[in-house]
Amino acid sequence: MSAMLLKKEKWPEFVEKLAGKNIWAPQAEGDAMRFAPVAEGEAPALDYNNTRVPPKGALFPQTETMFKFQPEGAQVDEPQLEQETVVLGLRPCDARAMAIVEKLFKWDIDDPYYTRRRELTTLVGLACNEPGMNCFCPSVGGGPASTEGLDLLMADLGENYLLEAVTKKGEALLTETKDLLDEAGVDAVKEKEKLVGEAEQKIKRTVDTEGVPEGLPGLWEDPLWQKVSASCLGCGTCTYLCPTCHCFDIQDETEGLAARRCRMWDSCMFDEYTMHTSGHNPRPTRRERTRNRISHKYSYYVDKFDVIACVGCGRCTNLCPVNIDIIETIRQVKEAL
Amino acid sequence: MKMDLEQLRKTAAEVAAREEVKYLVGWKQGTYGYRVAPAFVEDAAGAAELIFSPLCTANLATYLTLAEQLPVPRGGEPDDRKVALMVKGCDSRAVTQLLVEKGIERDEVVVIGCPCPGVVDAALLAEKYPETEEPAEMKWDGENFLLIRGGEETKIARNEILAEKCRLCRYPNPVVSDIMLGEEVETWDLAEDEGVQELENRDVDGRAEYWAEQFDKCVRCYSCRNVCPLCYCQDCILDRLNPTWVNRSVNFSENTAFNIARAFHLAGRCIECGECERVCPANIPLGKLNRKLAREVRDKYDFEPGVDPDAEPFQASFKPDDPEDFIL
Amino acid sequence: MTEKPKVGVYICHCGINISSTVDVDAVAEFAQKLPNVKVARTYSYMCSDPGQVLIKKDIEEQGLNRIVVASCSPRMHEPTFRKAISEAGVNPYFLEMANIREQCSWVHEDIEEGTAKAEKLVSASVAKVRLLEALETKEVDAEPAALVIGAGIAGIQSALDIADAGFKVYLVEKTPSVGGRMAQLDKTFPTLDCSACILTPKMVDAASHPNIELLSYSEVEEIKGFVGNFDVRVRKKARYVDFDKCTGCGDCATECRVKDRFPSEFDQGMGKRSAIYLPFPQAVPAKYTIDPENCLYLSRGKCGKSPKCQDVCGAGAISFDQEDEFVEFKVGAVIVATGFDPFDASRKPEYGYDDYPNVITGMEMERLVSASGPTGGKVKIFNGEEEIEPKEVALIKCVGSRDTSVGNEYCSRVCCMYVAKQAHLIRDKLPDANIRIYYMDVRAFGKGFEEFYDRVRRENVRYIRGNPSEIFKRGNKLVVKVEDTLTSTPLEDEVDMVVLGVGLEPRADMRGVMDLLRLSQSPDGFFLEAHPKLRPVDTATDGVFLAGCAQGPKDIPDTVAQAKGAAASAMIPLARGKVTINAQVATVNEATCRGCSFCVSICPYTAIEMVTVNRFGNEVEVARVNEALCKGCGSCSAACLSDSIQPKSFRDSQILPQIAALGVLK
Amino acid sequence: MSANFEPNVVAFLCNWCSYAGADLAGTSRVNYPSNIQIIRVMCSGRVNPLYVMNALQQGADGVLVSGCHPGDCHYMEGNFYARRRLGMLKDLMEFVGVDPKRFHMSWVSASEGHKWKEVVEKTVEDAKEAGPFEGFRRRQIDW
Repeated sequence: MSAMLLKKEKWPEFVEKLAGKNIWAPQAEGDAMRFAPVAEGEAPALDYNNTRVPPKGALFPQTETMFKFQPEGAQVDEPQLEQETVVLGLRPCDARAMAIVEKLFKWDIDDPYYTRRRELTTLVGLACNEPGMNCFCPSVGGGPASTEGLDLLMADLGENYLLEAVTKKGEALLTETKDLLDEAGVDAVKEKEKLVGEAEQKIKRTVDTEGVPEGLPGLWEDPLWQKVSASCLGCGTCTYLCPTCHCFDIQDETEGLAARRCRMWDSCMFDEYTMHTSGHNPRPTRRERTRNRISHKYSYYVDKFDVIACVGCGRCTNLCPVNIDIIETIRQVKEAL
Repeated sequence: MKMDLEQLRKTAAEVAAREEVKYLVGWKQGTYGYRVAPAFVEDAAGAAELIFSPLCTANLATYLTLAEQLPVPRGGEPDDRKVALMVKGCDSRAVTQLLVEKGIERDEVVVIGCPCPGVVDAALLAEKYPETEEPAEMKWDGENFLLIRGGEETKIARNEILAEKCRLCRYPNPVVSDIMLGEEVETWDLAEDEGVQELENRDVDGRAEYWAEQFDKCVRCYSCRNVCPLCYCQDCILDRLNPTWVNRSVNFSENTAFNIARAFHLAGRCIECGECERVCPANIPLGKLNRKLAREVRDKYDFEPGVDPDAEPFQASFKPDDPEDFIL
Repeated sequence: MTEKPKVGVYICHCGINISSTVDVDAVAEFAQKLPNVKVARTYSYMCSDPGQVLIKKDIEEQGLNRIVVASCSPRMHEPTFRKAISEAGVNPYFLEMANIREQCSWVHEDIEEGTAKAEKLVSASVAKVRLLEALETKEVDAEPAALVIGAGIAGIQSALDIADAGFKVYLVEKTPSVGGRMAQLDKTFPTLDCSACILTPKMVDAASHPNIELLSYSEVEEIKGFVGNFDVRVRKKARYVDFDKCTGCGDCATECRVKDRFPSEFDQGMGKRSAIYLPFPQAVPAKYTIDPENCLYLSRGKCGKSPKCQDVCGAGAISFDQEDEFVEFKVGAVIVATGFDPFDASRKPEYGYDDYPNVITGMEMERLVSASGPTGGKVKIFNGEEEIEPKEVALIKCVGSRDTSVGNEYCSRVCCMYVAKQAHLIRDKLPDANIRIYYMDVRAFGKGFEEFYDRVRRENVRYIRGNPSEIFKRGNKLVVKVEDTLTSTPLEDEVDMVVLGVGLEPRADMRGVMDLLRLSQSPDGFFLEAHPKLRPVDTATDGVFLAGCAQGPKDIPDTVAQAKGAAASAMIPLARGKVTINAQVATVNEATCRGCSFCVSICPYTAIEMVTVNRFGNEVEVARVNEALCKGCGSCSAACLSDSIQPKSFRDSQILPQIAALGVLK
Repeated sequence: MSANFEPNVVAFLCNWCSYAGADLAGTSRVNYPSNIQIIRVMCSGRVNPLYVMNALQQGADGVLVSGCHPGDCHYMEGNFYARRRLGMLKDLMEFVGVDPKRFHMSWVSASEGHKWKEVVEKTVEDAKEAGPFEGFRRRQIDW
């Protein structure tokens, strides 16, 4: 793994070098940061904590056109994905989430949309020096400088960014931009490790997941679900903003006589998520839905892919309008075990 | 204003213990930082955790209609016990409006009124006094708010962090209640609705540009709808596929349609509790839409929702002399 | 039920009415490609028999189950095509019409534009027709009785015809007596029958007919319900005279302390009456009425030592503590025969009606020449010094008619002839007088009218073509300032007396009836008929009909003819005993209804009520529609936040695709 | 805006007054712009205000709702409800930046064929001035 240094003042040039590619980076919209395509000639600022909306849309768009069609024997048109994309500045937790989600999209059959996008995308992460108040990535197998899921990791060393390639794609990106880069010495890497260590120290909140994946199914009828879900509004904030939530719905939409089939994010917290045509809903209340959300992340996914589908980014807890706190919920689960 | 917590908890304990009461919904300290969480109190003991503070922004009236109505097992009886609810002035208007719309019946609810000197805008507070994981307390202290955390007290001028809805509040005292806690507060001088006025002063393209940016951010999580005490259709038309009013796909067109439809459905119904804007993860200033309509309803139609339980619903009534200067 | 839609599209040439502006073949070709369209054809006259056969044949042979007809307005031929397709076994409500004539070919000139628009309209109709639902027509019993509002000649005639056919009639008259305007007239043109002589027997018949319940001095307060089932509430105003005891002797009026003090309505204020009065000698019913505003006892609480009428009434009929009474009944049909108001001549101040006593209106002239009138039929005027027989008489036509300055663009239809008639009557009484008629046109279009006009002219009545600009006083004389437009001569004719041939206007109090029955006005202000040619006695409200001058100015024979027509129409539901109720009613999805009852507040027909239903063991309130009362307006639906109440055939799920079809073909 | 731009206007007309008025315009052979497409509803009160939004979303450049004059509603009050609801919608649409020229409401009676023509001309002219509606028009399928 090669490590390079990029002087901060060269950051705009670095971004410029990538011209021709679709660049995704955090964009400020008031205090609501989100990942979005960067306009040409703009260098994204990287001094942010984390975006409200995770970057998962770069690989798994909120709405994706699968194909277009016209009724009654007209043509069907499948969009071809060709555009190379670089996602800049995603946090290690979000990158880890992509690695976790990829397990599903590449499970028994490859999901062509996700796979193709991942092929075309280079993920450039940014290590966290200042974790947020509800961050708990170390508790769930991550860390402020985790490289899992990334092609390249950047770290903010004050004057410089340290760039470490994780994959060949990352290497390629370094090659592409080598004119702007300097070889990084051992000191730089040590400096990064020091910062990461400090960052880990700053993470105050923790979750103890021991026994949780095995224990959760046994809590099916536990009163804790009623308690946790009583105040739930049934909105999609926690799931839409969760980097590992990947549920989607497929619908046909019409525009006059033309139509398209598209898939779009769905949320298991919505009542119609499990609604049957008959009107029967096997998850009739927020209690079952909340139970499912937690169980899916902390038990079912572990069962299937051997990893907790929560990366400890803290978004659901930060943004839940009624303070449903996943850290607290897991604590209650532990207690009930 | 002095909030007597003891009195609050004592009253709540008494109400929650009543046989006719299923549970009482109030506020409790949240799990971290400035958070306050809704509390569902089923017995007297549970009342000990209740609070009422400048951080109690949430309008709990939404829980009157949020609970799913489950099938009653054969031979069983539906649980028709009352729900007790703690309300601020604005929240109480939601209760009144629900009475108008028959969303609830008066005898299904026990309303505990909490006269409210105004709550804080937690986001603004966090911006000026960064939030930490440590749970913080807050109190009213005359013209100030008192922030208490880590044993330290910080005085913050009221106007610095007062929520926008409170700056414009005309009903700090509950308009409906069974039990009133504490003394009525005096109403205060109203601020101008600068957010709305600033937009009104733009030309139509300027407004289009502004809202395009806002609606583009919408992730369609439906938290604005779900938190709204007056959005309580079991089957929202914006979820429906036949007919499709709004496609489920997330893009500027559908997001705009969604937001227009949501705001319009609240025309003459919105009681300006500001919850939609507070919960929006994309920080869309939804309150401006609602307040604009609420003001038009007030100014042009001389109507105010949620103040008179016997009022005719705005959209289901008319006056022969309603304005028609826009009609050709 | 969920058979796949197979749509047939039929595009009408309407001779060249459509095809001259719309390329109908191009539209057919276009329609053929629309989703679910199986057949698209054109034909010269789709509404003709062969046109209908064409559709029916396709239905049978091609298994069509939805039909779009692109032709004229659905207001014209929707029933025709509904009938046609139902004869071929397709539910009549599986029809959608694209209006490519009234709203396309007739209003656009460019064939490209016309064709493009016709295509859009067809496309929208196809989009909708695929989503329509089969509806069933239902029937409910009709009450075999009718309400007639107004007992002038129109109301009396309608009532008599319906009653003679064996149905109960409630005849409601606002004033104390039946008879209306016709009773005030002296002779009738052109035959010169005595108005009273021909009317009075009918008045008596109406009052004594076993099937007619006459409610005089009464007003309709409320009408609810729908054709076949109207619930009526009538206020019987207090006469302060016991109806059953009063013998009509008239002693009370003679003894009244304020005897002959008040202008008689019947005599157009030219005669006087007492506070207790019979409107006119032949009044029916012949029962006295106390005018509470002028009666000393009723207005001031005191009339001498005791009211004289009470003292003299041998029958003991005076009853000062009488109160208004209400009667309620049910009818199947309603006839509105509320008549007209004569034009108020004060609105033409240049004619000096308010200033000069010898300027009178035609209605006043009727009373003046009537043998039963205030002067016993003598035409006399007071010239400031003495009562004389006028030597110079002027009659002016079109006062308040055909005159945009007073807002009346229409011709009142009767003035030409009544002015001629009055000239004749004046000639009769004043053989030596100079009689001039100022006119714009003479419209003598009716049976015997032209002949009568000729006769009057031969009686030395001068017709001067000109519209007088002013009437003013010069000495004892009135001067009519006018230009004779045939000779272009300005004239200042000095006369003794001027008769203003006032026109007919909608009644000032018609708003009340409009609101009761949800009727509209036509531009002239009279009640609007359902169709000016084909449904002249019907209104837009089913089961409500128009007779007489309420619908527009007309003479007595026309009034009687229309009254008989209205009676015949009103009797249809009565005779059938059943009425078909609108199938396109609102319906509630009880599963999604949230019970807010907005719809209940909105419905003007009280057709929606809240009911408690059991939803999986929970009792919930939902809205429910009474289909017999619902008119299908859909106002409820637009306010339903959960879209749970929807008018059939106009559901959101049917309209939104129409919008889409119109938008996309931009 | 291009002078040649021909707007697409969708109109919702009540069956009894405005639709009949438009029919009368036809019977009287009154000529007016062909850009207007009529959707017939029974009463202006039927017009869900969200139709206006939907029409713009689905490709209209202008929308018109027309009903009976106040007091003339065939269903007595439908147009009063329409007036209130659509008045509110108009305020909202303007506030979110939809050009007020894109939405009109009118009273046209069954006898006002000429007024109908004027209303159409005004509506089309205004929509023309406002230009093609790009705002939140639905356009995810571009073919």
